[in-house]
Amino acid sequence: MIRLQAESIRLEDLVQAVQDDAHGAVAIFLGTVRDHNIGRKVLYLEYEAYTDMAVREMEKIRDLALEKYDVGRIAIAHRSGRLEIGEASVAVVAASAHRAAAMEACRFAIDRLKETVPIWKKEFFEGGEAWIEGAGGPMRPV
Amino acid sequence: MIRLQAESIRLEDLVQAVQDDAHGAVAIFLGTVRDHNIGRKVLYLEYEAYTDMAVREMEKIRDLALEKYDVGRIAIAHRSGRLEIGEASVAVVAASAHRAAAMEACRFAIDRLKETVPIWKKEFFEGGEAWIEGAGGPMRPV
Amino acid sequence: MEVRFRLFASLSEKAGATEGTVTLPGNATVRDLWGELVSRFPALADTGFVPLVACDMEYAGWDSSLEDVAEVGFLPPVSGG
Amino acid sequence: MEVRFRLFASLSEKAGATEGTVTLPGNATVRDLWGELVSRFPALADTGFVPLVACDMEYAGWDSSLEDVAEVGFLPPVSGG
Repeated sequence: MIRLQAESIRLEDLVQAVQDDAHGAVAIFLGTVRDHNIGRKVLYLEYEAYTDMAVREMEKIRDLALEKYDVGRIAIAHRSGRLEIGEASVAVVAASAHRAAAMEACRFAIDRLKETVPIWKKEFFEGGEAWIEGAGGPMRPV
Repeated sequence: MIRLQAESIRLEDLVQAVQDDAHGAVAIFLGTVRDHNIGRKVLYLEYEAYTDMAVREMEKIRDLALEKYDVGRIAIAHRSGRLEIGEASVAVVAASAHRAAAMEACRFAIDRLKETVPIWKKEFFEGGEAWIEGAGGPMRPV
Repeated sequence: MEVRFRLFASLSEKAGATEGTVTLPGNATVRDLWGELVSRFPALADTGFVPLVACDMEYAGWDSSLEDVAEVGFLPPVSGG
Repeated sequence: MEVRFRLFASLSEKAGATEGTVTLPGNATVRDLWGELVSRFPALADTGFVPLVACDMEYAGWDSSLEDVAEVGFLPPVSGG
């Protein structure tokens, strides 16, 4: 299950989507909106996405993780639009027969998501607003 | 939050217990009962614990993880009694400001739990039943 | 040939546009398209970073040919998650 | 001195007991307590593994003194999770 969604992320739905009786180890990463960043008090965030490409990139990450790690299923959900403090912006869930693979696949997927998936965060903080620009990772041309 | 409980593990409660606005990265490991093990069809499990010591050992793991990793809070829940296929037997949840620490703390805690917490699993499979005895880990005297 | 462009996040704010089309010679590259966009939206001359490029939603380089490419996206370094 | 013992999982099944008390000389060790338990519950002579030991709910060694110890647990290799 790959989702770029305006609605709240429901963790139970994602766990349901990946878990089955043969894959008992489930690793989850959940990113939620923090109330501070580089010393500023954050009020809320807005996420913009290159929608179709973002979904394709998330599908690629899932497929690559399934290839690299001995996992059964992977689900990735990312929010779009406005998010309040404490809300989940992203969730990655990986299920496998043994725990190491699930945890490694989960980590791989969230690390890669932050490098390749075309989504941008705008931070609205006390006294202003700013687009957050990532490091860009290995894909960034020089 | 450390719990050895006869009731179902509710993931949302654990996430609620560790997450706060300053610790936006939440790593979760969930172990659920698989329907097979070493080639046998598993029907259900029963967990026995040295209750008070198990809680103490889980508290130690939490404290050690808080010391070793830059995490805000950690919650651990383990079931006791009879578990059906698909039910969660264990959940470890770690929250931190940045994702690497949460994921590393989560992994540390589940790995250590499986080595040190005095809980035993009895497997009821087609045609018999058997106590599962762990590798014992580094604590095992020789 | 005619190519559709997409701008995102700070790039679309700077340009005051999210998308449009540009007509270019047949042997044009992504770099030529960008040059055209900088003429059209002078604020893009100073982005503060080298944009990422996607041709038909696949990451591509600045010297990629635009032949058979319908849409080119210019992306700030991503910050999802 | 009197020490309480606890047996778990396959050990309690073998012994047919989960707990009890044993009276031992003042300088006794965990090993002495185990020897006493094997006499009382001969099935414990063959456990298939070396039990883990906990003195007052802290992991301890087989040569640990039982002085000031109220409870000793003998544990199969754990299999929680």
